[in-house]
Amino acid sequence: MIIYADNAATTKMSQTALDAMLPCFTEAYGNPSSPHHIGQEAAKLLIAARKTIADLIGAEPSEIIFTSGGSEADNQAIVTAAILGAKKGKKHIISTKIEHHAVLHTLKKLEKDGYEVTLLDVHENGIVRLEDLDAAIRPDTALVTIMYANNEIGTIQPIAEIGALCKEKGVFFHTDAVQAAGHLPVNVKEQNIDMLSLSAHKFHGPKGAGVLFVRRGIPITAIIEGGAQERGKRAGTENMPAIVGMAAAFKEACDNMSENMPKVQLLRDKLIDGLLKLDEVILNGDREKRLPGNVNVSVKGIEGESLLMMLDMQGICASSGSACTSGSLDPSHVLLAIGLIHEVAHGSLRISLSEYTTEEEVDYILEKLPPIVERLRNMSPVWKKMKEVK
Amino acid sequence: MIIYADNAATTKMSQTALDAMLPCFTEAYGNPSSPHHIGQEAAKLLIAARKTIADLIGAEPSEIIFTSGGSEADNQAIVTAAILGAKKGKKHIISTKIEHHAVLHTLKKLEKDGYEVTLLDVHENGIVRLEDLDAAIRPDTALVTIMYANNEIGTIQPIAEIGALCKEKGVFFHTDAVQAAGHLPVNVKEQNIDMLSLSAHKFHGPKGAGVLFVRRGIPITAIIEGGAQERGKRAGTENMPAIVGMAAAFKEACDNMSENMPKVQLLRDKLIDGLLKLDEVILNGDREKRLPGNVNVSVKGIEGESLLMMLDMQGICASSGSACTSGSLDPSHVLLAIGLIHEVAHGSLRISLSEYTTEEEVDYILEKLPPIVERLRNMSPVWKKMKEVK
Amino acid sequence: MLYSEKVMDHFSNPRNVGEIENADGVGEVGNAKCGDIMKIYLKIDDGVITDAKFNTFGCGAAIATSSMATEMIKGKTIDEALKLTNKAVAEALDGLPPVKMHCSVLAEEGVRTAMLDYYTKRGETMPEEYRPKCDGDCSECG
Amino acid sequence: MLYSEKVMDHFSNPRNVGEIENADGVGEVGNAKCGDIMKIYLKIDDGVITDAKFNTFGCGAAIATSSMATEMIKGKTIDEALKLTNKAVAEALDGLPPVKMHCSVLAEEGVRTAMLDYYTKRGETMPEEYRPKCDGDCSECG
Ligand SMILES: Cc1ncc(COP(=O)(O)O)c(C=O)c1O
Ligand SMILES: Cc1ncc(COP(=O)(O)O)c(C=O)c1O
Repeated sequence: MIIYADNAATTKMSQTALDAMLPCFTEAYGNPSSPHHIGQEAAKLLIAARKTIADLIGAEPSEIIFTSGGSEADNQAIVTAAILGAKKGKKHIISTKIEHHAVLHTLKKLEKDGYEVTLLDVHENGIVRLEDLDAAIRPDTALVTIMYANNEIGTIQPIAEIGALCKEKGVFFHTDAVQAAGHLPVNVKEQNIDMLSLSAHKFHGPKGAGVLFVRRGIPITAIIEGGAQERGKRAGTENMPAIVGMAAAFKEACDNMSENMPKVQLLRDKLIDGLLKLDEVILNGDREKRLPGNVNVSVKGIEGESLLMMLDMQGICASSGSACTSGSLDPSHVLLAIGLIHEVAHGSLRISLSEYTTEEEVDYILEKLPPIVERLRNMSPVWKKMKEVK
Repeated sequence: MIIYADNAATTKMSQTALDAMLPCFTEAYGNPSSPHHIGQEAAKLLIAARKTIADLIGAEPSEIIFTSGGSEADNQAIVTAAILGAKKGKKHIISTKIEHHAVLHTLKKLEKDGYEVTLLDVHENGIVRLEDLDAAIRPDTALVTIMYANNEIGTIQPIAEIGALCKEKGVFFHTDAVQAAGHLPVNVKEQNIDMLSLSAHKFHGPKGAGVLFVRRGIPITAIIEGGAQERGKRAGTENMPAIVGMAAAFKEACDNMSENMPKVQLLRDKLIDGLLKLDEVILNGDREKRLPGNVNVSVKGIEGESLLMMLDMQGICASSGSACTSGSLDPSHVLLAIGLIHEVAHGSLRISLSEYTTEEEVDYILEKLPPIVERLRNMSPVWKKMKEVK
Repeated sequence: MLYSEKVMDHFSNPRNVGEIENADGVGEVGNAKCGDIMKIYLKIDDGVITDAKFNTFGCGAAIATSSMATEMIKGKTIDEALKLTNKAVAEALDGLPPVKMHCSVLAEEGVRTAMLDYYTKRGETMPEEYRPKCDGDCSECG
Repeated sequence: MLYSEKVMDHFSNPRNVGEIENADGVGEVGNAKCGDIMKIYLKIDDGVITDAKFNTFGCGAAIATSSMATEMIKGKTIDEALKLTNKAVAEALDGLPPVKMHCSVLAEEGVRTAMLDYYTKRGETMPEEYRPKCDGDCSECG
């Protein structure tokens, strides 16, 4: 049995999305900038994809910029706000300690350029304190960027409240909705979001396509210069197949959200309940305000990678911390930010489900995991010390 | 009959490339950063694609960075050299007047940041004068960026000579090989190229993937920050299907280059000869040092878009100037740089062939074009004035 | 670009292409630098435009708007024809892409310039408000 | 990551897991902060390592290198065992990914630390060149 339970890292393409993409390779393969009919066929698909996505998040088509993915969208949103802010002498940016590296590293670059960055602490469950945000906003604050839902621990932030606060204070609000889009409702108007990033491959769309929503009237800075694509705000021949596939996948995900997500959540809760029955296993993140598919636990006394490898040998694909940070030696900054000690952070296990996950698969995980944990603990000096102390 | 003759704008996917991509959607859909076997399957494909491409241009796999396309690669190459140069007090960059906007607009941005840019003139055939380049290089020159082959007029630059000169002078040399890759031989060692950009969709690969080659030892600046993908030099989940498709398409193109390109060139020459038989039609670019698939003529007395539209109604998809600049009112900067007056530049027609083009198609174009030209000239006050004057 | 069907129809079968010998009014607008030149010929009898023809060097929209504008003024009185606006031409074509709206301005200006020629030839003065404003620099209406 | 088959074998079927009661030498290296701790137990008779066991908290490479290192020193004389290098362990595993090379260093240091314990228990001094150098800060060998 092969169980793909790493949907926060990336998802399997939906058949609907793939079917939508294929004609872009073989028939409507034109460049949408070309005036002839093969190009214009592509242009029509591009317009339709833009409208589909705009409609699904409560935006206008002209507010949608297609990017190569979530990272690019995050980079561009932050650079846009930073440059706008600087023009008005505002060089302070607020974010949180649990953002994705696409946000954190962009902020670090800006710090080198003389911007000041405040990274808010979060509660133990990973939720930002609104009063902290309120206190942090200054007259020279150019941007608040806070993710909609966290990629590691699944915690969902009070986005509408944050949006309302930012609006009240007259500060731009960007949210990295890469993990939320397609899984949680997004409405940029109701939630007072000025800029938003999403990435297709997190909701069964293709890799290589993302969206940056920017509210009309905010002058956008291009980070890739060249042709006049995307109204001059993002140069490069449009990745038509991926854009069309993204729109199809996003529509499918949003249309079926109210039906699918409660089901995913039930599986998630069954899995969490089962895991918490094990000795010295703790849940990371909030029990309720949590992405429907996210399970993240720390299994004390063992290290995550070895746990993953043993799970993998049983056909279970999961993750320990963010997929993007694997290969690094440091434990996840998110787990440290919610107060875990290094040792416990190293023992984290993220199992991320999707609408493709079955109950049988959850049962299989719950069956295979305990003996693996036992085996690893049996060879762990850390576990032995823990048990001696107790 | 539908004839796609706009291959400089984008190409139809090769079946080989598509076949290589498909498993990335449905089976090896993992994130190559994920340590489990589905992720590692993707990681293996990524390693293989990198090696394939490196081998084909005479580079090392570690010198290859995957980007979202040619524009991003151009931007990153230039920014990298600019930042490196600035560290050594070198803020002068040399390029040409006929570069793609991905280069020109990036240079314009740098000018605003205090860099000095010299844009070399070109001969009437579009070729750079080596002595001009030699004279332009200064002690504070940080970069020479000259395209391998032009996207509009197809002119091929003496890249190896330019590379040798830059090496001798100790200046970094970047070439935008977007139009050349897959059509002309590339060897970064022999041609002394320090940085090179290419884009998959110009050689029957997928849209949304490109390569930036950077010689080992040159510290690269990321323009998209975030995860540790591409050794931290280009963040964002890798666009696996497109990368794998690009490698397959590039291998196919390079492996068959010596067989295909002479055939394409024969068709090109037949088409050029046929077009030049028409009254007041001139060839733009060099007759010999020209991309195998590129035909670019100016049909005096008529305007390009209307010509394109009439051709399109006959099923012939061509272009007038760069696809990227359509929608703008100005005639192509390339045509102006080779000395055309506006009026003649507006009447340019680019017909770009590929290995998929047949002789039958060329014959069809030669049959359909003359009556269209006549019809448009018959309603053109410009043409009438021209004829009166004569 | 995405032209409407009407534009495509007027582009592929342009009405009124040609010249009028001894026309009562001739107007040429635009310039080759910008890629659009329209030359409009009018035949005017008893204050009514009995014929209109054009020659155009330009893009699809330029040809279609020339065709539509000449169609729209044929059979109209001078007063009616003077009131032809670029918007009306664009609307009659079911709209134009934003980057092509200047072509409809060119058509309006072409008609007015031909009218100016008519007034001038007759030694009359054209009503101020309908005089052509285009100075041939198309970047203004782009 | 792409571990070799040898690494996968030693990870999934680690040799010599466990503890040795009244071991002649015990060494613990690494720290939980870095995510790797190895504890090596040695039984030494007449200058020959007759048994070696380990307990490891760590990644796949940490477990595999522990397993391989203990395998490699079993049956060896003290002198031979002291000469075990991290490179030899990594090579015996058909290589390790660059980011995991520090695990092989940990294994080498683990053996040497257990040896140091053996020397110390016997009131002897360990040859200077083989003394463990690891200060537990794994960022050094990362
Ligand atoms: C010479 C040249 N450079 C750069 C580009 C940009 O490539 P892409 O559209 O793939 O970003 C193109 C094509 O549009 C090109 O022809
Ligand atoms: C919260 C979050 N933001 C941004 C990204 C970056 O998206 P992408 O990898 O598509 O660039 C990811 C995923 O890796 C993510 O989970």
